[in-house]
Amino acid sequence: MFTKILVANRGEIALRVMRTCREMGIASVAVYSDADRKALHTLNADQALYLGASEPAASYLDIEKIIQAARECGAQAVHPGYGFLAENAAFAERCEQEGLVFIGPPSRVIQSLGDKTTAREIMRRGGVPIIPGMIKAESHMDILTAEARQLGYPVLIKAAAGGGGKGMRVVQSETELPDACRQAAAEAQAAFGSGAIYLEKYLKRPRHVEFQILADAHGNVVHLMERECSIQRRHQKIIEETPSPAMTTELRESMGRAAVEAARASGYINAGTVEFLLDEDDNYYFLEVNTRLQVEHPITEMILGMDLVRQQIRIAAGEPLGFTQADIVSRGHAIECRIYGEDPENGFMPSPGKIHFLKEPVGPGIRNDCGVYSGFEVPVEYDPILSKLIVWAEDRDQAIARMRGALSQYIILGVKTPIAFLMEVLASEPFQRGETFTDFIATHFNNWRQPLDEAALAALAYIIYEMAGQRRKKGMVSELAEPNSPWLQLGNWRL
Amino acid sequence: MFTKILVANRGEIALRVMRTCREMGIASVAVYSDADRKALHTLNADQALYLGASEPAASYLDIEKIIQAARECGAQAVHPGYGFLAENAAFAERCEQEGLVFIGPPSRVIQSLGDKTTAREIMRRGGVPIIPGMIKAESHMDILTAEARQLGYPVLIKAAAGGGGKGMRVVQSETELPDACRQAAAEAQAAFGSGAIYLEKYLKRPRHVEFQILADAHGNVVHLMERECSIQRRHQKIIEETPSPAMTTELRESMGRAAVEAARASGYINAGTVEFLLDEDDNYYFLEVNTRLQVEHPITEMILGMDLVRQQIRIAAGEPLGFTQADIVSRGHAIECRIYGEDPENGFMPSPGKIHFLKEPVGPGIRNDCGVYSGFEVPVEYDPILSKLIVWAEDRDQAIARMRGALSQYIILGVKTPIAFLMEVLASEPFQRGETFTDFIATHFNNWRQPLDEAALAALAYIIYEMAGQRRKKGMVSELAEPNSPWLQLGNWRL
Amino acid sequence: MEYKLKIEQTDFSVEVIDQHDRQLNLRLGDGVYEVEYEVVADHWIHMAVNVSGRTGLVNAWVMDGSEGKIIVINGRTYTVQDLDQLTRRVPKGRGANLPDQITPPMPAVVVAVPVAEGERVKKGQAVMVVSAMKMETTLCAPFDGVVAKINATVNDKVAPGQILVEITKDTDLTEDPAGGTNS
Amino acid sequence: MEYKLKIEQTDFSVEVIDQHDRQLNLRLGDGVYEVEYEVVADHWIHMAVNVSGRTGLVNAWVMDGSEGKIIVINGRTYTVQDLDQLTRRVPKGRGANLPDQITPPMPAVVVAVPVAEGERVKKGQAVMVVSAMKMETTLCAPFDGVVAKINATVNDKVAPGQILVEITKDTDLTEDPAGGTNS
Repeated sequence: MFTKILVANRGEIALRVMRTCREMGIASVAVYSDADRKALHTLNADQALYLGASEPAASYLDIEKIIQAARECGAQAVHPGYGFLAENAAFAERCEQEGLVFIGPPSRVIQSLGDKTTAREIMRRGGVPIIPGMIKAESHMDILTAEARQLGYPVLIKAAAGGGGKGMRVVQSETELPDACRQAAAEAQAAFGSGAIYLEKYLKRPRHVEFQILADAHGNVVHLMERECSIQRRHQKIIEETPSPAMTTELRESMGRAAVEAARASGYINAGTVEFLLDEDDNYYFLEVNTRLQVEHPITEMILGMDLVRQQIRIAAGEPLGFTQADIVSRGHAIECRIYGEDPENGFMPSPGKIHFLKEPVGPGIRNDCGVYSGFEVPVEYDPILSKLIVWAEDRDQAIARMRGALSQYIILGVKTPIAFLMEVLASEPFQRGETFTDFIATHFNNWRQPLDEAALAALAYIIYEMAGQRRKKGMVSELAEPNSPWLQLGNWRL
Repeated sequence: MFTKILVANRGEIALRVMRTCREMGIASVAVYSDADRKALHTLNADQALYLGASEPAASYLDIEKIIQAARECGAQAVHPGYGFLAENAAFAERCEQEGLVFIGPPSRVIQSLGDKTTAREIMRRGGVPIIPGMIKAESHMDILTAEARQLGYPVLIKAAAGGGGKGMRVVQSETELPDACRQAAAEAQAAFGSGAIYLEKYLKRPRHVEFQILADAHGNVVHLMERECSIQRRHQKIIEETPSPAMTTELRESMGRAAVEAARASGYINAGTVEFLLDEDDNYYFLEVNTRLQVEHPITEMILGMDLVRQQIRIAAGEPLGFTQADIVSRGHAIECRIYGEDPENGFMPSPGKIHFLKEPVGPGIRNDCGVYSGFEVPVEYDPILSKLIVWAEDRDQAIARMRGALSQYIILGVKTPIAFLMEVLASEPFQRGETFTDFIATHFNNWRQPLDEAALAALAYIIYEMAGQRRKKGMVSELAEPNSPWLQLGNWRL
Repeated sequence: MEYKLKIEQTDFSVEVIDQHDRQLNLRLGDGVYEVEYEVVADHWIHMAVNVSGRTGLVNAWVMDGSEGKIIVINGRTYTVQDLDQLTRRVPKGRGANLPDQITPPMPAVVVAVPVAEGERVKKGQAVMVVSAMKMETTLCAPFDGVVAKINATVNDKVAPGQILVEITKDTDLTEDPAGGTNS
Repeated sequence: MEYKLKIEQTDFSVEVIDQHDRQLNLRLGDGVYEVEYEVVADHWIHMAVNVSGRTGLVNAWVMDGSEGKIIVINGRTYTVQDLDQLTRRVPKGRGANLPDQITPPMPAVVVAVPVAEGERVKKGQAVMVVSAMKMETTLCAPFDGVVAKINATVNDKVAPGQILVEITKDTDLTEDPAGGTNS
């Protein structure tokens, strides 16, 4: 087993990987940029190596700097986390050349699956159902226009090198197409270093259902059940859960088999995720394979009681899985809410800044994978994810109740977050009925505004804090007297 | 189902109960004393009722005040937590008289099992093996002396109304007996309002192994596996785990059957715990039944994925269990460390005071049932328990590694805690080998002192904080410069 | 004593009827609020609120922000401003609300400047592209005109209120109240 | 500049060789420590320590206590005192260390006073029983003598350093260095 692993990432996922390393007795090495000098992953590592300036290209996306750092500290393996270089075949290849173990699939697999059009071709040949659309990237506007006409609007623009919704656009009509393509290509260029895009038929009201797979170097492949990730904003997931409310034992078997097929067809090794779109008639279509640890991997860990990072490291070290599909037994229900630094009342616009106060939710079945702390300055250069709030409970209703409680006790002062928004989504009828489709937010929470029915309480708090503040300054904080009356519950306070 | 429950307790257990109430949509009512005006259970309740002065007799032990409070707020049920009135038959009876549902067994069961001598008699008749000793309480010194001689030293003094090690004393020789009896009786009087004591043969090197049981009002009884609680100081548990390192499938079946027998023999209803002593030849002896939720109940919740408080409430509401012994399947390993406000270098002497800074450990599989916060004044009047740190992992070794990591990131400034002590216990060979007997601490950690091999680091920190402090005052906190060298791991730093 | 508070777009005028140690009586709208409070810890206050017979317990977390106090209650975050103090302060980050100024909607980094000084631009034409947390926003010309000055270049960190591009408006055109930014 | 620090019973004399922004060179014993540090947040500092070629990262949590600074590193808590400051301060809670004074070992509540003023007591005889967090501690007479004064009564809150019972020692006896409390 490795004795030292370099974590080529930042934020909550870097910390997540380091935790497992520590529990396995493996030293973990952090890399950091100027903006992350006081980031948690820098402060909590066994060793920390400086990469360079804050912009990703000069630090977390600089392959040679990271290779250099790994050589310098004598790490035997590199964990890429998600985002940044996690799905960069060139990086994986450089690691292979340097004799560093890349904790993920072989570079050739990343290469072939990373190019979404090649991936679609592999799946088509492997007999996995795919969505109608182009099978190669295209940059000429006239060709794209023709393809779009042929598919029929609405069409979906996707980045060939894409992932995480970056470079994605839904286009309703031909007039929007040129602008959308330009923006998508630019976004893809910025995010992945490649502006290649292609078009797909846009399916209405599908669910996003993905299967976690594990494949070792000895030909053993299993799936770890599904995750439903239909609740998205700007094509980015914000709520994920498992099991999927739409899943049946038969469907799970069929999709799980397809996922394992996809893994075998591509010669997959290590942990990966096969994403599908599931329509209302239980037809499913291959979307893409994410050749890395998913942001939402914790909900799978919660229902299976399994540490996926530990499995990744074991597989990368050449160990066999040691269990079969029959050993995979799930328990209860898990939900994840992504806590982004963004403003849900303003198009989920990013909200970087200093976190003046942070109080994390705690309690049985509550897990918060958090990358920030009171006093931390959230950088403008990186992903807006502050933490991932995950709950487990015995069934879906209890999990929803637990998540609502956890969100309501999660205090973040200094940056905007979608906490209030998420609470309302979880409280909504359609969500509770499990009617979670990818158009959920557009349909039910378009232009959401936070209700002001409790705003009067904020006015009271303002005045009290103002007065108490003055009192504190005067050093007159009075000793405690007795309350004169019992206090009754404010559960559903209305003015 | 109930719509409002009064929680007749304080601290972490009151919060624990309120969490489940909230998730079940039940309003929870806190009661509090002067010392607890700013306690978490008071601040987080849906409703809070003032009881009286800080001394327990005037607040949390005042039956009539609590009955009055329950009437006032219109609660249908009362949850007693552990300690205080949890095992007080008179309180349970008053609730019954008032038509309040007492969330626990019927008063007559508490009565008969609460008196340890009666309980021993019930078990003897029920065919459950018991420890040699007196079957009734005694106050005359000469009779006690005679009994002790007959049993042969060492003997164990126990409070008839006892629990939690209060009023317990090991006596090695006749000369110590009178003083020990006086102190034990006084302690018992203070803790339970009854100074009745009796003597038992003191077994050498036993394990403390207890079985959680659930019994509904419809005659269904199951056990929820064992908990090993052998690591004790002053006869109080500080580390508990499940499964027990000493357990075999056969032994579990046999002891589990005995536990269910004990429950049936006493007409038990609701959640309870049957405590046994287990000797090195796998002989087990009935110790006592705790007719309440145990402090260490979370480790059972972790391996079974079950909310015991929810089960208590369901049973109290008359619902049937809805599952059988065959449905009880455990997963992985769980450990609990009790974080007391006490000084492990000084006979675990209590250490009340103000908590100036608190940083709770977080991460996958980590749960901290905490009753304090930064700025809270830990009262001198009550139990020294600050929080219960619980971890779950796939096996015992991983659970130990996870607990050590969690302890090392648990920061409490202001009161003394056994965190460093617990870290060394978990790191010790005997513990890792599972050689956990009730004499563990006396044998391996007698008069423990914290090692000073890293003290130089504290000296450095002192000077830096001093300088930075001055700098801060001068408002000169400098902007960040670049570090000039990679930093290497300090894992096992030695001077 | 009277407070004129603003929460989102709603005004609240609150009159302090009387106050003694840890207790406060206030009139808000047509309701009278009796409040008992504790300052629990930094940023954290606890209130027992009684209004027209209905009462309840409230935990509130508060911090002083640049635009007023940020207050979190029951999972919701409010920015509460004191109108009296507000008028006395030069508003920060207000620029974004003025339609004819080109300023980023959030702290961001400049990723592209598609125009040059002296260049003639049409209304709605992209004049600068900024990025925050990997989300791109295109700032457009609010009206036809000539680029008078460009105050930021690629990789600059920019903040709301900061004017990135100055455009001399064609006098013959009437001002367009809408837009200014789109993403 | 030199610091004389005391941790538990061990003395550490530390010489500050030189310091510049966020860097510090110190001599401690026969080791020279090069330290780079960050003040991360309240109570929290992060150190990169280099001594004789071996280096490492350390997180330390610090608070100013009544008897020096309380410092937590790697799960261990240290009370670090500056001997120079110490001499200048009237020690608090020191009473417990003096064998011939009757004072509680921790903040506690008096639960019993088994003796009366003017009463003659034997060495080791219980003169007061206090309780903290449900643990009883019996304070005993450190020597034979007569109870001169009792300064606390049942239910009083008492703290270390506070003399609860004053006993006039029998002159013919030599002082006993041990004990003072047992539990």
